[in-house]
Amino acid sequence: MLAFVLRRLFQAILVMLVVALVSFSLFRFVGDPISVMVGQEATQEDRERMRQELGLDQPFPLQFAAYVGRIVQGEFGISYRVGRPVIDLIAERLPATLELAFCAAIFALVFGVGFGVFTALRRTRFSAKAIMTFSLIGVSLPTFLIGIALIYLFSVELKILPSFGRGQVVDLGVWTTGFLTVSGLKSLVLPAITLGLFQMTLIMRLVRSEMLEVLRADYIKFARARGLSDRAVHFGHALKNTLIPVITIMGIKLGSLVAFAIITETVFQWPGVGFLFISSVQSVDIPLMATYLLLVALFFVTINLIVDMLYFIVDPRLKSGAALARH
Amino acid sequence: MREASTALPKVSLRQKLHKIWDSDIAYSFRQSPVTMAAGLVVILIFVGALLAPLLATQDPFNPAGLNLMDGKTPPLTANEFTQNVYLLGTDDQGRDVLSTILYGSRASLLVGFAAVGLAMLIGVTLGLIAGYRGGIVDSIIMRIADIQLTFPSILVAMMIFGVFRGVLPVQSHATLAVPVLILAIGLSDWPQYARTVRGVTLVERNKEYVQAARVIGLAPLTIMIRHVLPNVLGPVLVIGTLGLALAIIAEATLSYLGVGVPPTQPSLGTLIRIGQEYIASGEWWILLFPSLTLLALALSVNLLGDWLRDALNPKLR
Amino acid sequence: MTLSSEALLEVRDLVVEFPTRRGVLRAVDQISFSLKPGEVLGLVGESGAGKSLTGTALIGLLEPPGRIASGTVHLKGLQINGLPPEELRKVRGRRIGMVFQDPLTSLNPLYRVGEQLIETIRTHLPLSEAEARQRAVDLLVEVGIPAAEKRLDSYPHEFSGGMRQRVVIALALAAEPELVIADEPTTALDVSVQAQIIAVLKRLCREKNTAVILVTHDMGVIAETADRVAVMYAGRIVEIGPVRDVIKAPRHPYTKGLMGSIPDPEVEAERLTQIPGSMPRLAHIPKGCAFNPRCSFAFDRCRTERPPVRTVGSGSVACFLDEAQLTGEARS
Amino acid sequence: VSFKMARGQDATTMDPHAQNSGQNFNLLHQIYEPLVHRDNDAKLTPALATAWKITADPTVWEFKLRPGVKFHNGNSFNADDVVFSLTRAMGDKSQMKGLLTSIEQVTKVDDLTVNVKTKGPNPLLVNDLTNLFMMDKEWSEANNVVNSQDFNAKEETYAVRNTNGTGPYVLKVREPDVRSVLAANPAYWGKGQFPLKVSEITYSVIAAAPTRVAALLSGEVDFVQDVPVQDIARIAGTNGMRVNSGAENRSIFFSLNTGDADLKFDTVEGKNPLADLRVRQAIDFAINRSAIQKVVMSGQSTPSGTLLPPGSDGYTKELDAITPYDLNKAKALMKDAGYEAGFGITMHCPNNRYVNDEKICQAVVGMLGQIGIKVTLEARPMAQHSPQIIEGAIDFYLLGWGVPTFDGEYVLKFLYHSREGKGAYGSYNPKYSNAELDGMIKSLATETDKAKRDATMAKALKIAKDSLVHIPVHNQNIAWAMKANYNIPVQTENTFFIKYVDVK
Amino acid sequence: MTAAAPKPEASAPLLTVDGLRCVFDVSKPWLNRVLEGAPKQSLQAVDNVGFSIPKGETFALVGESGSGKSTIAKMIVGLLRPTEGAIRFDGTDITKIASAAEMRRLRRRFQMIFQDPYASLNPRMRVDTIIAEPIRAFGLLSDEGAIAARVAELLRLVRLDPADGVKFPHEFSGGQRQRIAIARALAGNPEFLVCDEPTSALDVSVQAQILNLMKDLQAEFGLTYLLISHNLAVVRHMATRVGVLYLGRLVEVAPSRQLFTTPRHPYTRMLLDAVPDLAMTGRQRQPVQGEIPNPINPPAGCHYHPRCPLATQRCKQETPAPRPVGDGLIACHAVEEGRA
Ligand SMILES: Nc1ncnc2c1ncn2[C@@H]1O[C@H](COP(=O)(O)OP(=O)(O)OP(=O)(O)O)[C@@H](O)[C@H]1O
Ligand SMILES: Nc1ncnc2c1ncn2[C@@H]1O[C@H](COP(=O)(O)OP(=O)(O)OP(=O)(O)O)[C@@H](O)[C@H]1O
Ligand SMILES: [Mg+2]
Ligand SMILES: [Mg+2]
Repeated sequence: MLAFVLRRLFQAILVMLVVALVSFSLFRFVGDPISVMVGQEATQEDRERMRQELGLDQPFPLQFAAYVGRIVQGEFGISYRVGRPVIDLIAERLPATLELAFCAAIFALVFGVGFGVFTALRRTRFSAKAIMTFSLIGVSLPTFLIGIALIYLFSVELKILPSFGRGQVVDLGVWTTGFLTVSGLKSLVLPAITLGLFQMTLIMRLVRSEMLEVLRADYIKFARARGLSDRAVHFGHALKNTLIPVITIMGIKLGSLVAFAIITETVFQWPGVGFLFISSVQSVDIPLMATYLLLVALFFVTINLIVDMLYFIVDPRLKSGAALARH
Repeated sequence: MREASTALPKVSLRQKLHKIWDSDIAYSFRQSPVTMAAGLVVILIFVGALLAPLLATQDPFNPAGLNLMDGKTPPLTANEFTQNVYLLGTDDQGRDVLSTILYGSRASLLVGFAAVGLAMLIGVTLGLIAGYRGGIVDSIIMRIADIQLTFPSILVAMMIFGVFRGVLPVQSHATLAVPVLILAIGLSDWPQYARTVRGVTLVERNKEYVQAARVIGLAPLTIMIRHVLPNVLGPVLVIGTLGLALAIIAEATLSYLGVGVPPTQPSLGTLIRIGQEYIASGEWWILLFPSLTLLALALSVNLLGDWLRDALNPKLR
Repeated sequence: MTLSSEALLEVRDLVVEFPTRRGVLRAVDQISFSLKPGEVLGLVGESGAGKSLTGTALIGLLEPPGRIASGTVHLKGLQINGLPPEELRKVRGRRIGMVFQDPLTSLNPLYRVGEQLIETIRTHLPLSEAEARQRAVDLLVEVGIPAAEKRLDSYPHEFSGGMRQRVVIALALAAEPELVIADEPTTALDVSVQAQIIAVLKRLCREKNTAVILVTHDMGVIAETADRVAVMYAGRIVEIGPVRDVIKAPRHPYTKGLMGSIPDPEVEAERLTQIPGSMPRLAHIPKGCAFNPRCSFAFDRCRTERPPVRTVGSGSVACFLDEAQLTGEARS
Repeated sequence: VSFKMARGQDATTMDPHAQNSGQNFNLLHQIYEPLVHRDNDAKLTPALATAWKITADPTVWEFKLRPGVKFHNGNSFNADDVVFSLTRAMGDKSQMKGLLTSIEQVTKVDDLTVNVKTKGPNPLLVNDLTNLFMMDKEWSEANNVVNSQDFNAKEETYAVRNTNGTGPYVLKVREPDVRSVLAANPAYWGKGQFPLKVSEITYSVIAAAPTRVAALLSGEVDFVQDVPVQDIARIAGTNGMRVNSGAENRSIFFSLNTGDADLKFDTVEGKNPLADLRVRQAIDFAINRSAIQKVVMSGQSTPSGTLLPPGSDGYTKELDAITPYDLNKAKALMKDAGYEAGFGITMHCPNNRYVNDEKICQAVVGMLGQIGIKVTLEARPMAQHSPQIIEGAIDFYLLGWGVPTFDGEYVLKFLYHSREGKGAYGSYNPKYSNAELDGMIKSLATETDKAKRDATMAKALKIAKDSLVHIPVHNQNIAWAMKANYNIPVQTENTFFIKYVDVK
Repeated sequence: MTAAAPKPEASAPLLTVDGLRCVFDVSKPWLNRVLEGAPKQSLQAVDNVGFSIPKGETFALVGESGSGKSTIAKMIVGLLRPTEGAIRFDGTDITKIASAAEMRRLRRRFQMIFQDPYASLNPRMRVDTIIAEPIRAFGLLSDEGAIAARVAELLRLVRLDPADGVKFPHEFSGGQRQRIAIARALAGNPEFLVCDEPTSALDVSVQAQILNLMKDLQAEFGLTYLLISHNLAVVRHMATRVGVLYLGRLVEVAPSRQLFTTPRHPYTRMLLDAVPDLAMTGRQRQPVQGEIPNPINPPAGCHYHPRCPLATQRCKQETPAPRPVGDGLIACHAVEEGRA
């Protein structure tokens, strides 16, 4: 177990290092690193001094090491666009995105798994086929259009849910949350659905096909032959086995939620980091872009780390190292 | 000896066609009205896009051919200034919606196919190598795939656009849009193919027919291409069809985020982006028709992919 | 065959069909047999002859689109085909146990062996958790798993193939069924382990007076274990009878060919008897006797008319050749 | 009552002197106040100054300040603050300094009197002061914001996110690009003079136009300041909604780089096609202004022939004569100029600043295509557009220009005078240079003889118009959409004063 | 064909295997080893195996699953590198061949038939392409017509219709597929065939067909077989000599008849006992005790001692060396000591 965790951790760090390399290259070769640090109006001497201080006259690996060192200490540079430390900008916006991604993930998981199981068990039923086809619409229209359509339906026509923003948020010091107020929770509904719909569809189809596969397995046939009830067979035996291959993929799908939040945040004027990222791309705000990249990677890696642990807990075969190689 | 070779039955084209028609896949296709409808839609859109210059009443790429006064003409209604009538109306720039859809499908299909093609090329090659070689090569390739998975296509595309904006002169932005989209989507989607191909290759590699080929002394490359590759194409095709729909939508999304194809060179995505501004204003046709086209295209491709997945899975038959 | 009152299982004209695009395939074609309590019936025949399907049809686990098209299955007088699913489920496991070929895949890898046992026991018997656990331990002891108490908490992958198959047998016998259907229970195992498994199965069934339908390719296993044997070819039972008779004096030409094909370690023959050709695919079963294209005795009637099953001596056979021809040929 | 409003763009900074931008003033007017302001009817009204006049010395203006005014932090407002604020606005980093170039010195006469001495006579000084906000000297010193924020350098100062004005509302929450919350100032001097019905303002930014409209239609906001023109009819037709519209004091036009010998963004080598007047005329003729008005603007604009909006000093009907759409003439001119085969050029366009800015560009791209000019369109947010204009880095672009002083000089000074530096004369001039015109423009600032000044202005405006350095398209309309229980009339500068808002 | 090849001396065996050893590294990943203090682990799949096969004869290897039969086969055909030992084919040690050209020349002289007729043919290739593959790979024929003719000939050789060449493998039954696999193996004109459980996936009746075919081919072309099987009846029927493997070691090698009539090694006897046979109807067999030990941690001394009724203290400590007994070899202390 420990070795497994360590290896995963090591891989996660490796991923982060590569991402750091990408973001460093952005800094080094696209943006002007000096301007990042001191702002564009600094004098020539300031720049030269800075150049030496930063070791930009040093070989690339050393520079990269220094960059990683700065990142680890939370120094991400200063935004070109607004002139404030990137870390502050992100910290202000992160709670919004994380709460949105969290709700979307829960939505995608609950409905994805639920519908997946349903459509697998009732494969030939009309309702299952209808869900399957309908779910395709979720991946056949761009997210932004679905978002706008939802706004017009639920906000303008039905007037039951807010159309933009986070509603009332509660400031808990380092974290502002929308979970503690009614309007905050209501505001989460539409964006979370919009963001989660795509992943939900994917998870649902994945669960369905895995479940169909598992339902054909010998141990399921044997479980039936033992006279177990349908419930025990479907939810006791089949579902658990289905989830094992599905978990990995779900990790990947959910891990990219933060990145996908860009679109949802634009449509719903959700004050999160994705929104920030859009403006930074438009204004070539390299420090922000680079930091966002790291952030998305970090989120992805963390989710996958958690998923791997989960994997480990669910599948006893892993503990004995029988199937250590996960591919 | 001689007679033996001549005794081999000649298979006529007719028989071949009949065999294809009679095959299980073709049969399951014929058995599913939904799939056939989806196939028809895809073919229609395809032909429409291919023949756009012939079918379209105007070339929306050529600004000289447009008359702004034609703008916002409702479908099948005479324009109040020019008295022109358009089947699906015109957009805010006076472009015939039908023509823009035809041309727009071209851009979308181009991006979709090229991106999926690129992703497939990279993914299948790397997946084959990783699966067949194993060991450290495998580890390296799969770790790279893991890293790539960290970044979904929109993020990669936006990054590339962001960087290009920073380093390249503006004039090139418009011309670069399509290649960058292809590159971005292609680059971010390959791990799926690589993973699948690698998985299948790992299985196939240990099958006895591959060992038999090794005993014969065939070179690894020959074995990979002749023996392993045909066996991985099935699943790859399935991911490919589904990926195609996703790529087309990714293109639309990037247009919405302002980093896609420029509005003067419509793709289905830009058309929808333009149209969504009119969602409440009464000019419904500007949004509706491109959206329906995209929906029909993506839905059909997805349905075909779904069908293919089931049809190629012997266990589901 | 008559419906005998003392029969445990009575199968009458059972037909299993698969509707496909090219017409309906008859995988099991009007087979009939019966089984007395405690009796072991061997079911042999070429791969694809319909042995497994017969087994799964009996316990109502045919996978759609496969279905029992006609015929009846009576268990102690109760017709079990066509029972509502919930009733059928109660028969399964409780009154008919099943053992499949591959012990590797028959057990759910994610649950402990004990969990799977207790779950099965409690589904069918009104026992408390603790009682069920005790019973599970007893069962493992019975099938010869050492340190049963401890092994209860192991996962299937921690067992060897032979041990797993014992667990599977324990599971099949958990609720003391009256009939066990064992579908090639030893094919996936080594020769030495195979002997052990067969021994366990035989011993338990004898002790509990459980009837067994033993599906296998291995005539040796049949010879050693079964009381009677049924030979299937292309979905039909071509011959059924006491095991000694069928092996020593097969009547049906197919049975004869089959017996001749088995290389006998005792005898050193230059060539084996070989049945020319191969078994027809389901979609192309010839008219008349299904075996006729491969049969050296076939005559016109065989090609047009289907031979009925008739009693010959102590067994039954479906062949037009008369008694003298049948036995005479067998002697040569 | 609590008043919720939404706009597509946020103010870029809270520092009142950092940027000369209507966007910012819109919010700042609720918090800070100028000496004199222009009310809903575009009339100059006393704000922090109760009276102003030119003293006997024609170069000295005297301002009488309002007594008893307190800043939000409780400090009282006096002449020191005025001297401080004007000096600050004239500072190096301030982008407001262009409005104050004529000022030589600001002096305190007594606590409530300030004299402003100009370099020459400047009869129009007050017109320049309507968006010039008064800051608290002590507060600025205490918070180290004595100098204005250097906006282009993205300087971050205390004043960027914090305010201390005298205005009717106090900034409570500031989340840039998200929302600002303002509460009524209990100590406001204008209590009793204005309705002041609104007790709290939530100013939300909703960039996506459909979402913004949806927010209004769903009742989540009371007021949307920038309504997409295509949605006006729908909103106006909705029960309980109202749309007020009127001409904005803002002209939309294309600017052409006539100054460079060769252009960076064209396909013509070694030559600048835009330097040729005939090409500019061809472009002028090729633009179908009425089509733009009808189709792109849904009628919400007035085609124009000059950059000076109606109602400003210097405006005449003849000046505003619209160039007729004439393709043949345009083609002939292109042929004359030797560009019968046309040429390629990149047009830069903001996509979030003016009403349908990008669409206007797109329409013009099509129109120019008809005379062989193949235009590549590059649209981007205003935040990137405007610095490049000031830098002179682009050749052919769309711009909008409001005239807060309601005087032609404002247009001439920034858009036609030769470039003299950032924020100063000619800072938005696409490198056009005409010495004669420069002289006339400079003289306008100090000319006190109204008749003479009018004559010079008319001449200068004519020269400017004929130069076609900027090709006018139209004056855009403002449309404000609101719930029907409000009836807020539009203000020509697209700025609105919540203190005037009445609720039904 | 091989008939034309000069007849080698009867005394010179075609294939000689000497001191063959194959060790697999089955350690856990490095990190696990470090953290859990687990040692590096290896699996001796084949341990000091030696035998030789004269031309035209059939040598059979028997043993339970995991005893190393396939590993030996793979080493012989070059799919695996032996850790140690020599494989001499017609006098050349193929483990020492460095040049690819020489390897290729040698390669065509031996071929392999695999166990599973379903997996050993590429499902996407036509049968004639499959059979022609060695011909093309070895460059035996270049003319397409000649290749087609040869393929037809091969198909007829394995009693299939040449017209079947255009079909795909899935259109054939298991027995027919195995024939196709044999045809492919014969396409390279080999002298030596390794048959790794060629019939274990087949039915007895089909098995009889294949075994008869193999015997016919051997008679016709003087082929040499290495037959691998765990089915003793098949081995008895086919082999001239038999080697019995237990956990990677050869415990007994003897002429077929001798082995089946007078098995010496206790394991061989157990194996023979375990075979249920038709004659035993109704008789109660004494099932063997115990199971095959884990090959990663095989018992010390004689691997078989935990299951052996004759085991002594010596068996637990000392590994018995193969000793010639009669016409064969036996590695057993009990036999040596005359206790069995
Ligand atoms: N789902 C199905 N659809 C169509 N045909 C099927 C299906 N399942 C089985 N069959 C056919 O039914 C026949 C009998 O199959 P069954 O599994 O009973 O054979 P078997 O005698 O058990 O063979 P084996 O010894 O290989 O297990 C076979 O020909 C098989 O092809
Ligand atoms: N690539 C490998 N890596 C590690 N261990 C291996 C490998 N290949 C084989 N082994 C091990 O070597 C031993 C011998 O395997 P081999 O396949 O030769 O047995 P076999 O006698 O052919 O068995 P079977 O009858 O099941 O085919 C087994 O314990 C097996 O697990
Ligand atoms: Mg079976
Ligand atoms: Mg093997």
